[in-house]
Amino acid sequence: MTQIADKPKVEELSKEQRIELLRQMLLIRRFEEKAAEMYAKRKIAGFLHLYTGEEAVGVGAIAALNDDDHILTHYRDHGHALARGVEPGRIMAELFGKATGVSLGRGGSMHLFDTSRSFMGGYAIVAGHLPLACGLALANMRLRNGRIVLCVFGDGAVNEGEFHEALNLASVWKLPIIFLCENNFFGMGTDIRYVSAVIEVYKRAQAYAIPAEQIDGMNVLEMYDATQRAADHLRAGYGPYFLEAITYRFRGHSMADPELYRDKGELEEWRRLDPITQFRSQLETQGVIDEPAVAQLQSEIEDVVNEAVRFAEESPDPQVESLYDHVYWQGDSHDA
Amino acid sequence: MTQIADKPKVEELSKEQRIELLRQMLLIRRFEEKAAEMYAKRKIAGFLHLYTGEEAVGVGAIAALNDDDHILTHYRDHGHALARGVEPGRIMAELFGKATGVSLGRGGSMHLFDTSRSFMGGYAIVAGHLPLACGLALANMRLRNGRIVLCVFGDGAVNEGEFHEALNLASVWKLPIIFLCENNFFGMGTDIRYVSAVIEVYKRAQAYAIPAEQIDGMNVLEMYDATQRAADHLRAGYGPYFLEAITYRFRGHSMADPELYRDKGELEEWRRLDPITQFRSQLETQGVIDEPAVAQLQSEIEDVVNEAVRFAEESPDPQVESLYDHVYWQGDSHDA
Amino acid sequence: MPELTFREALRMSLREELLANERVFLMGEDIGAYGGSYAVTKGFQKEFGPERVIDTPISESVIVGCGIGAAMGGLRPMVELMTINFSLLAFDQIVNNASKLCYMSGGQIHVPMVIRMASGAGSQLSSQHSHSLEGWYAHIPGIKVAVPYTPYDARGLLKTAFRDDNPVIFIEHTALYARKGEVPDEAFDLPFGQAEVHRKGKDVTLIGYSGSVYQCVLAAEQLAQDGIEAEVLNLRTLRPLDIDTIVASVRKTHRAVVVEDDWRFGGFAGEIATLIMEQAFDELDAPVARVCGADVPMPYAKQLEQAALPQPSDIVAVVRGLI
Amino acid sequence: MPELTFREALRMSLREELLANERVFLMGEDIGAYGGSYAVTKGFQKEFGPERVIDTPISESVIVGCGIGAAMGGLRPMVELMTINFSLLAFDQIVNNASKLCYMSGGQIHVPMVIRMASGAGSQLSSQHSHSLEGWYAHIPGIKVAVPYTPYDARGLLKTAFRDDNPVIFIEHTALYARKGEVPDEAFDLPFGQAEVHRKGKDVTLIGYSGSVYQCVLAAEQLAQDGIEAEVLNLRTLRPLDIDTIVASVRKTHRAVVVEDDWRFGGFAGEIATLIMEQAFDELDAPVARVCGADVPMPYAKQLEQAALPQPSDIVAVVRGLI
Ligand SMILES: Cc1ncc(C[n+]2csc(CCOP(=O)(O)OP(=O)(O)O)c2C)c(N)n1
Ligand SMILES: Cc1ncc(C[n+]2csc(CCOP(=O)(O)OP(=O)(O)O)c2C)c(N)n1
Ligand SMILES: [Mg+2]
Ligand SMILES: [Mg+2]
Repeated sequence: MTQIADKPKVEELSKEQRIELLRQMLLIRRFEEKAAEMYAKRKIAGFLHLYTGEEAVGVGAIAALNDDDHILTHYRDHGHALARGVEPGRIMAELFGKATGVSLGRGGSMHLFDTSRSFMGGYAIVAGHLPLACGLALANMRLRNGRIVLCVFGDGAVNEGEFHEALNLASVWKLPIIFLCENNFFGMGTDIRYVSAVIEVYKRAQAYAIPAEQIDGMNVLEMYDATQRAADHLRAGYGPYFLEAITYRFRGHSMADPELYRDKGELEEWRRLDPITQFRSQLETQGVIDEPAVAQLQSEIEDVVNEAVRFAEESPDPQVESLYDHVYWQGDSHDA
Repeated sequence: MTQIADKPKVEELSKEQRIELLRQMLLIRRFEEKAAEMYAKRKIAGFLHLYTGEEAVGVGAIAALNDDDHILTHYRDHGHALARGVEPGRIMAELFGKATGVSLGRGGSMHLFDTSRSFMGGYAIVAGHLPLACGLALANMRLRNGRIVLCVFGDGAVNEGEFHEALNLASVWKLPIIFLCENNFFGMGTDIRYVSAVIEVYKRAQAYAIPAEQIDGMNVLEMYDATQRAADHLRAGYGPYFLEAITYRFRGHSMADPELYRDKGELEEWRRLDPITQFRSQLETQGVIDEPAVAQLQSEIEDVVNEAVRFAEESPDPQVESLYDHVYWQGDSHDA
Repeated sequence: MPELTFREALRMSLREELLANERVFLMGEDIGAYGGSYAVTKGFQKEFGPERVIDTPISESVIVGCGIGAAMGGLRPMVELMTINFSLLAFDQIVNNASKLCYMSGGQIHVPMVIRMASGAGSQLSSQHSHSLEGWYAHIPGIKVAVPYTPYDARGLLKTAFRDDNPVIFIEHTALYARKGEVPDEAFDLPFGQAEVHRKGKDVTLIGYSGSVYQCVLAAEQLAQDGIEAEVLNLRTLRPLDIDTIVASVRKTHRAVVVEDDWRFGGFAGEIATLIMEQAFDELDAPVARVCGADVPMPYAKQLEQAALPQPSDIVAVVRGLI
Repeated sequence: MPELTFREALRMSLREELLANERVFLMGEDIGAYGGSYAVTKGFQKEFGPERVIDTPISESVIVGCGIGAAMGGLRPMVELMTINFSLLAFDQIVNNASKLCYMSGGQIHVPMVIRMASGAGSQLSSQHSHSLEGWYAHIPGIKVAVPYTPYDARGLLKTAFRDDNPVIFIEHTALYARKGEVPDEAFDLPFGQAEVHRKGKDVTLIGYSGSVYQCVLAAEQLAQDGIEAEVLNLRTLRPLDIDTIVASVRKTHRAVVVEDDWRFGGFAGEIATLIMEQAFDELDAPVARVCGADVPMPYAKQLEQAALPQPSDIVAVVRGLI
């Protein structure tokens, strides 16, 4: 995938770069539709949490980072992995539990890892990865490698003790972390209003003296812009930054979700704000892209996704003999 | 001990009531000096955390409550127990590890319990009792018994995840809890400035939409007044209230503390603000009490403390046969 | 007797408790509007209202701690921790408060609460969501641990848990929720500390609890085909543990296999094996064997996960080795 | 060889690592200005600066999680958790992240970190401050657990912990810090998974680790007076566990007693006893015995606490029963 070079200001994004943002969102949308299909066919098992509706958040944020900046996210991680450029085939293979998966079939949907792309993983214990972000940022600071950390989590994670401990530590030690909260108003089936004392999540950052903003998570360019602002703040050595992206998930929490807790009306409201349709028509009205070009993009994506499925299908299962591999580290030591 | 009746406004506190506040502070001071003496004599073992210098906080706060309001506190709990009227003899016996101790010698200094006085215990896991306060308050709400909860902890507890989880829950459920933070600027040997993103602790309550104030913890009447304000807020059904009492401990963290981390100068500064001398001279200038009366008070206290030691000394050790008693509940069930 | 699923049996007992005792309330993540991640409390919030069936923030430590406090304050909370995996975040509250308050207060305080949690692996949820750590809870003095296998167990043990005045960890293996079995309509208590002889036999004793009893049953059926009569024990509770029933069976069979989903090394199966050795050493014709989960974080891939879990075939092979 | 205390031996190894590898850093509560609650890191912050020896907030979960992340990011953190009691608040980070990252990332990530914690009871700290839970850590695949007894062990095992590329839980029994023993000045590694035959004997094998080795030694001395020669094993690490040395000793003595401070029921002693049964059943003249802590929250009163802890006299009595 073409990486966006030297991160221009949002208003200076080239035609190609803006089209690339659209392409990434379309890829994520299509990839997950296919994954859902494969889940129905029992090719994929376990939990499968789709990012559908929230694509602009991850795509906009990650596009504003350098390729070697670290990313840590939650179990709803397909979108972030694809936006970072992790190979679709190896992600699909992971969902299929194949030996060729990014995590060798050991992790599954919730635990995508690709350290070669500084994609440091999807985590399934709510807020459990926030402390890890502190450590990665501390290491980057000490090693003076200029890398920053993007740590993505949901509105439900905000009430966990680890959220509190991590934000306090990050602030005290001025750790270069962007805390990105994907506020889709629900933690599983629980409405944020019933469980959060302060529902404007970004305001919680005040308690840690961390600068914070609320952004329209359905707008990919706003996400890009805000994330760049945050990244500049970090790179200038001012410590962490907090972003609350307002978004909505168009599907259930996971494939198992009966969705008894929210009314379809609300869902329809949000569907009108679909980040892909919004951005697409924006680009069309700006004459950046037209009908046929979009069709072209979509057919390319169709090929990528089908190729990913084929690769996953044809890949070998992990060998049962490998069960005990990687319980302990087998590689080289990283110090010295 | 004479309980302060029907909690008048601070300016309406009678002569006797103000003298009682002084008496309680003097008792705590003397009781702990004696405990330190007994510790040196190895009559007391384990950890012993003295409240010396902070007496006004517990005495003022607890005097403003009703006798059946619940109190939960940390391991630095002698002062709170004495202020609540727990028998000095049974506290000393607990420190001695005797069968007549308030916790039958099983708890020691850090775990004083006297449920007959709604003194629900001292806890030794930092912030570990804050969640319990939520539950007690929830029970009080459901049982509509009008009782509120005072939950006391230190500035160091503020960075624990449980602090965050408890304050959020208390706010969302409007639980009648006074969160009283005894800010003595140090968690063991660690200066709050090095570990807390926001050192004005009361400001952290904003993140949970809990009203909060900072009070002079060396001034017993201010403590009384603020706590009464908080209690009124709770009893009116408005939910939790947060108090930050600025105070200082005149002794080490525990008897073991080498105190390498703070300079004596700072300590001397604070000693000038000794809550007992302050209040005493205030009462003297107001003519509420005079030299001989204070001497009288002190000799009475001397007797109480000596009697406590005698009781502890002469009390029997717990029987080794009782080792397995109370691992599981032996009493009646409280429902039905 | 009517046939009910394990889930329905739990629901029946929970409803009865909610109806019978207004001091009983349920709290946990997604137990209300969502209906419970395993649908055990589905519809309860509508029926009993949000004060009796409370949705909580995702804050495991305060959920459990709040339950403890509520129990101290005179209520009888039932806390659902969704799964045992998340209970690790509430571990300090369980170990340092729930289990110790009665003792360290010199018997002044008691904590009558039930903590329910789903446990077990087998549906490819990967390593962070596939723990079977009930053995850890069984290690804690002051705690009781119930591990129902049948719907009948689920109904009776849950009732007993609500009668108990101590903190009870109530384990529900996710593979069991949909399994059916006979359950009487009328309420009944199943005493803690009494194992069930689930299947009679004379040649070997297979000891399981919660989900692993099923592996024992399947193995026993296979063994029966070669004329080996295995006795299958369903422990029902780990703490208190009914060692007498175990030893009585071993005196008869002289051979025992303990089956457990949890990691083998340092797991609870070792406690059972050791107790048998301590109390029936001379009765043993062979060392007590263990068939347990592999000592690896649970992998996602189906073949790997199945290889990591105790299988009936593993039990059969081990039994053959003993006889 | 010079005599050093256990504490001094730890300090020597820690200083060497800080000097030798700039990627090594220490973090924990009160390890800097205060000097460490057990004075192990006293003076280090002055010597190495606040970037190498970092005081943290009282936030166990993020302390450990931050250590894990720092290890992922290329550093080699040594996290001090003050005591094992507080490690329960970081339990999720250890179980769900530290131990699993290598596996669930398919071998992409490793977590080279040392987590030090004081453990054990005996100084009347009451129930919340008197745990000996190293057996729980030993149960977790992906983790290693070092349990030094002598100052020599402390020095050598800590060096090895810093050589290891996996998370190592390093247990320091508080009763040992002031004990002295011979320790070479020059650096050396003590391999994990190799127990020490601390005292030779032929009549019975006494198996201990960390503080409990001392109880075994005292018991062995008493037994020697009645002509019973006890062999004392010092395990040094629980995971990996050197079962070969244990079995070799039992083949010689035909009797074994496992001694552990932790609660007996469901404790690690059961694992050792079971492994001996599994691997040396026919060598045993008597069931493997356990002398462990009483199954109670630790009481404060001295007599009660001593009654709750394994005593040499208990070991002696048990051995007499075996012979
Ligand atoms: C510690 C913990 N508690 C509970 C769960 C179960 N759980 C999985 S996702 C989820 C909701 C999280 O909501 P949010 O953080 O808003 O993320 P979203 O799914 O909305 O993207 C819950 C409760 C978990 N995985 N980890
Ligand atoms: C969870 C936990 N971590 C660490 C400790 C060790 N410890 C005991 S007291 C203390 C300092 C607490 O300071 P603060 O809350 O300010 O109370 P203070 O002693 O100043 O009154 C620490 C770190 C503990 N008891 N519990
Ligand atoms: Mg959400
Ligand atoms: Mg303090």
